[in-house]
Amino acid sequence: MSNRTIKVEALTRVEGEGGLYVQLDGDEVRDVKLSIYEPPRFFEAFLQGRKLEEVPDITARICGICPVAYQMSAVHALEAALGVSMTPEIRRLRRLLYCGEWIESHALHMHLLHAPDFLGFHGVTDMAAHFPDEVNRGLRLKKHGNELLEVLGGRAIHPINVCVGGFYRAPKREKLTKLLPDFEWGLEAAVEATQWVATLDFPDFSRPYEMVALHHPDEYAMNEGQVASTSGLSIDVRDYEQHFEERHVQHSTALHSVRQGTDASYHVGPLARVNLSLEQLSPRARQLADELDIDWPCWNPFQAIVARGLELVHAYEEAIEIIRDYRPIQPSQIKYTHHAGFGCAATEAPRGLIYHRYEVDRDGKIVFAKIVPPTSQNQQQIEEDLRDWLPRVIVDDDQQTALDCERLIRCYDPCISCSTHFLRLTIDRGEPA
Amino acid sequence: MSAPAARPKLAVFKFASCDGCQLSLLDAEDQLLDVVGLVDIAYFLEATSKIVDGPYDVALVEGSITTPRDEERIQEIRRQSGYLITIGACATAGGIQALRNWANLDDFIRTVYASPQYISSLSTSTAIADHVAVDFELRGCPINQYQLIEVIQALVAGRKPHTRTHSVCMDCKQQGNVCITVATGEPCLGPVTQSGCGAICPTYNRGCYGCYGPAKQIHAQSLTDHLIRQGTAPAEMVPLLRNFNSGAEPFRDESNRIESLT
Amino acid sequence: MSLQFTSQLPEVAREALAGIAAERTIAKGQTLCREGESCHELFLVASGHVGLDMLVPGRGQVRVMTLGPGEVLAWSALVGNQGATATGIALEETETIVFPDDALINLCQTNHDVGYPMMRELAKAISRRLVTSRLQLLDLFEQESL
Amino acid sequence: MSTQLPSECHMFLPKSEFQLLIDLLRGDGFTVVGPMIDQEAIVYDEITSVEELPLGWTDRQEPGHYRLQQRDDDAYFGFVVGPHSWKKYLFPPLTTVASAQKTDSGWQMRTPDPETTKFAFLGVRACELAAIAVQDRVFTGGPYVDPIYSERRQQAFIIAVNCTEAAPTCFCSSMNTGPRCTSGFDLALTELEDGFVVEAGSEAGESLMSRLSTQQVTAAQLASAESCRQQAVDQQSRQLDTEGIRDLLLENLEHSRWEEVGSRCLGCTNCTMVCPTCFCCSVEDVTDLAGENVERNRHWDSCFNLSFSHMSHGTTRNTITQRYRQWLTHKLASWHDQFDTSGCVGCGRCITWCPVGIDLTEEVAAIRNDDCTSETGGTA
Amino acid sequence: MSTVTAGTPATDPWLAQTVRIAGITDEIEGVATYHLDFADASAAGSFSFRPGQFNMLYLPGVGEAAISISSDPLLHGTLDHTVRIAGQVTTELARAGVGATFGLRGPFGSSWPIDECLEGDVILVTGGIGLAPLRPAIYELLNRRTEFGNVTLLYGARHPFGLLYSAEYDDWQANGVDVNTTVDRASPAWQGNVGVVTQLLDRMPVADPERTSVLCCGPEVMMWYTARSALGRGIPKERIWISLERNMNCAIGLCGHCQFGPTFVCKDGPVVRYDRVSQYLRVEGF
Repeated sequence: MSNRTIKVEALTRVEGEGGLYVQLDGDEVRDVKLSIYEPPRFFEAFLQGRKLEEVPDITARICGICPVAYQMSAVHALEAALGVSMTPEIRRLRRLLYCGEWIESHALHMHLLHAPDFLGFHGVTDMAAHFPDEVNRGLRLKKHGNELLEVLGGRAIHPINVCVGGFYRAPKREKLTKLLPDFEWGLEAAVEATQWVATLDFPDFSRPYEMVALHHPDEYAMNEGQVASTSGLSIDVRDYEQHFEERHVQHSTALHSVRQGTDASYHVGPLARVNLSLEQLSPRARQLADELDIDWPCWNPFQAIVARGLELVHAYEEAIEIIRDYRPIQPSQIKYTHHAGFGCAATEAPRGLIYHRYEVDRDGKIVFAKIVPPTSQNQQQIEEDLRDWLPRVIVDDDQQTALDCERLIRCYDPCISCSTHFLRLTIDRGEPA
Repeated sequence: MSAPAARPKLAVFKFASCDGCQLSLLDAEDQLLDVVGLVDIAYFLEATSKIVDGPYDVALVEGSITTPRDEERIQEIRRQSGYLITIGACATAGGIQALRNWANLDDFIRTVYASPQYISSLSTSTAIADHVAVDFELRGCPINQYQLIEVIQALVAGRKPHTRTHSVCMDCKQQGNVCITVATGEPCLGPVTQSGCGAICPTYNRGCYGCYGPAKQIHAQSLTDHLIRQGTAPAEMVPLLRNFNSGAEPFRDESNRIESLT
Repeated sequence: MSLQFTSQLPEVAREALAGIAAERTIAKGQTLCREGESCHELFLVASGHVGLDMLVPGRGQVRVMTLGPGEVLAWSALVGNQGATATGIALEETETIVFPDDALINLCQTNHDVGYPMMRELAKAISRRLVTSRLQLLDLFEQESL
Repeated sequence: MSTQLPSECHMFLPKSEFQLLIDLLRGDGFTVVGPMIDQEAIVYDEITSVEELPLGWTDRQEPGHYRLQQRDDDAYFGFVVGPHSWKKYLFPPLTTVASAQKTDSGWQMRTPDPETTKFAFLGVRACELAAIAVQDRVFTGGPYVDPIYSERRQQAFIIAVNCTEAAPTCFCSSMNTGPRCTSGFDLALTELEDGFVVEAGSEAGESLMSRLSTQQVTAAQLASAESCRQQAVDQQSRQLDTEGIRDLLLENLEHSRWEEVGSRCLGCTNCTMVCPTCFCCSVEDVTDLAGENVERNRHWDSCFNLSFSHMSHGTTRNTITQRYRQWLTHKLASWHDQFDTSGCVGCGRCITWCPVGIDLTEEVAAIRNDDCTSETGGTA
Repeated sequence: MSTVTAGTPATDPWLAQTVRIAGITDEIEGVATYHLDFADASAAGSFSFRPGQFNMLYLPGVGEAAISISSDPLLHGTLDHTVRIAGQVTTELARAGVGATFGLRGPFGSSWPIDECLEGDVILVTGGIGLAPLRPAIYELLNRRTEFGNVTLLYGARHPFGLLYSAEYDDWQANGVDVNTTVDRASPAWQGNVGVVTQLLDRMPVADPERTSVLCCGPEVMMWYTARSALGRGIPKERIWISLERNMNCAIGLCGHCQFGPTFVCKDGPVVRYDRVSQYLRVEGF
């Protein structure tokens, strides 16, 4: 059994479709490829010539799981291009919308997509029979996120209320305050959920990551902040492309983000955020972080599920606070005039930092668009993790080995649908390179 | 009224898409466990790593056909599936990525990719029904989870799913909304767009952008002619009709017609 | 007796026609005309029923219509004899009024006071037959049988 | 029409005392519904204060066009009619008419609990009073009474307001429904600069009027009210010739105009949704996933929908042209056979709110101008 | 019909009563007769109908279908509906077995004008499933046989095995209804008439057309041509009655679906006098 190839034809419990192959020579890892066979959809290309007002609606369609992340990055980048600044009220409402997406996405991933790995299930369908309370809690929390998205965004998937300049219509106060009883319950349930995931059986696997996330001195960064890293980087988002590049790497069919001028991978996502902004977590989440048996900063990717839990608590706590203080805002949309310009923005999608850059012409049409989603940034990191991880999990049973690899991949909650528009790939499913 | 005893074997397949439509099933939080109890989920990568080989009684197909490989894959899925339902605008009309149908694919590839030779893609993005026979189409970008549940319920009960085909306007007015086009002049595709979304855009003070595709029997030209007479530039009408359902025939033809006028 | 066909004819025409007509009782099962063969008489059914059958290879004789009182058959005798288009069989003892073709054609050609009304009534009868055939074609109860 | 009513029937309500009207109604347990500005239009919604009324606003209406505009005075009711009508309260867009539960002994059928909300409508125009009267006939005048409409209607208190202006889309004079409010109200107001001339139309109205801080009306106020009302008459420019209209339409069912308007009509249902008399609806079942708890929900429907005339073996009205013809001939012609009245009250909503500005008065005129029965006397 | 007021199950027009399938008779392919009992015995006692009327059969969760009553109005113990599988409700009904319960609202609509046929001849012309709404009329004519002149049934079907209630023809014939059948498509064994049903009307003797009534039920085209034939035989237009079919949703004239010009088919019909609707019958899509 010296030379063998382990293939995962289709990664499951991730968003979008991808596969994995691993080539081994004895116990030595020869090749690891996270292969993504999502077909390209050319978003940056067909955005050219569209009105900038359409961008939040169109980019939302890159990903049905985290459309808000695309909308938020797009509107901020376009507002930067137009020189529009937001009122504090609109800014808070946007954070509230993002809280909805974090709650929905984190609850989904923690309970339905990732927990089955630790508990030995295929998915929610079989897990529900043994952990009905946990599954039902996950579903309820997820629903809260969706309800918030519906009130504020019109619908949970591809919300329609986000626009350049703010919102098409500010929600009525009663519609938001109606959510409060559920959210108060949800906050407690989120705390319980986090305590629960913290007790899962984590492999002892820490990695010397450079973790990258937005950081803001006054708040837990979502829509704004410096791009910071655990290695001491702290730059304005306008300088993002001077520090990070998308690169074609020999062994992969996919484009990987690496630190500019090096081959170094980096890690984005909830673990990066918590590590960089632990002190900005909401009081309840901050306290919980201390109570858990985890030393922060944490370098174990499997414990990203706990970081998600903390962010879930944070999102609930912040949402409740914003809703309590909410008064309908007027105007809900800041007026602007079209002029030529360019702007960029980064926000924190549930899966990590997402970067958009646009150039617009004087008629408000898109001249150039660049979108870097979180999963592309994590891709090289995932492959490097797997190289390290594989020697520990290689067993004779290929299926078991593959399963263990998948578990690691799922720590990143990869969103492959998002990644595709930038991937260069040839479809070569199942044939080892 | 007894439903057929056996639980239909359900598979969920994905082509070029954003995953949002299959997420709609997971978004049916209150009914999810009941729904999965009604069917035997045999293939649903987003939700479970359990994979059961075909044939399948029911296939839900998300996404459009954009690669040579997917052209073949959908044929195989058709062979494996008893009842094939397409879900969402990508699967029913080619999706937003069907904008390539009006462009030069090579230009598109070069815009996005530094090494175009690696890209294997068709010059068009087309609906599933352009390739294989489809038994039922569920519209929307994204689909409505309640309609999806109705479809599953109907299949379990062995009846034809019931989704309504009237215009967005009827839902809009029943919610007490004021017609945005009449009251503000903003173009709205509501009169020619199929119901299903709950008229959310007009409810949130903006014109409908047609994400449920054309309603049955529409006179798109009457609407566009009127909007153009009222001051909307033809150049603005084209992208309005050409977004998430640009490949749906009435929208496609009307956008082509207006484009030829400009 | 009052038959739909003759009741519309003027008295003069009826009398003239009576001069060339004969009553004939057709026994059950007897053939009045045969598909493809020349027929030299026009029949008007007075009572009883006549089946019109057509030969369909593989299916045999197929009954396409049943005629009853007031209906004519074998009109090819009057409009030019190309051979009967169906076989007419008496389904029971059937009373008919029979017109020999040469006498009938001669009468109609020489006496337009008879010929025109006669042809008009024949046209009406053919029109009725056409309508019923169309209704048959429409297959109105098709959706009712699964 | 301009007959002077005896002045003792009328009182004068100063605007300073106007709020009391709402307070009294609310005190009597009514949910007061009135006009207010929302979504760039004057709509009907619950109000608690006169402050919420569209003070100083008016509407500008044309076929397919509506805009709010500031007035140069402080009139509360200085507008015509908006996209909403009172039918949404009496004949709600969505209601449960029955329910069914599966039990061990089979299906149990239930009726919904009676409606307990009592509505007071503030600002009902003459054409809207007529529309309510039309729907009264539809829902309560035949062999079957709709319990939902009937309950809501019996509890409703109606405060009419006389129009003092007309929109270019109004044609109530043609339909003999306005602009003067003559019956069907509990109270009727005519707005003057500093108050309202109030008239009671029922005992309930009289009783409420007696509790208002009203003053004796002066002859000058009465004259002024009359001239305001006359202004609405004089301003009305649109007309619908109703002479023989039933036969005109029903005898011209194959008129080429139907195809012409059918090609413009979007089939979008907007005209039927805004129409204050359109009553088409559908009942559909909504069930839980197990199918054991079922609600029969009635929602507004429209003859413009393809599915509306659907039968198991086919659809009766298969084209938009046929559906437009159905709507117009029903509204203006066969309604007379069915309910002994026209279905149209001349409010003009279907003209204003048609997204492509189709105008029924123009369609009728086109058919009348080219009445095919008058030329050929029938079809071949 | 007297005004019905809201409140009790018996008077709320929206409220269905629960019925139970007491028996099912398979008639022809795709058609079965459901014999129904009321779950509430008092409802059974107060239920009566006139021939030609229909009920709304309500399958909770599926919907309602208007189905004419096909049993003898005098036999209060039985309530029969002959149902053809066509839409969702009837498909679902076909899956229900004896003992299943569902809902029923009715009876609704107008009835055959039996009393207007007194002493004259009656011709019933029908096709296919159209015999079901006429069967109660046949029963009533038989029950009161002496009050009428000749009673003739002219019945057409697509093919011989599409003839409904064929087991009863002998009985009807023996009791004074002249039963004449015809089929559009003959089978080899078929000895009867071939051709459309209007042909039977064209050639049957009509002794006293002025006092002859025609009751017709079938596809609209068939009824139109039947009326043409009847008029051709001298039968007055006021004596021709047809039964219309439209999309009936509420059955009480409140929903608008079933309109046919001025007629609400659910409450002014389904049985209507021909001359009152004839001008609209051949208007496409009306």
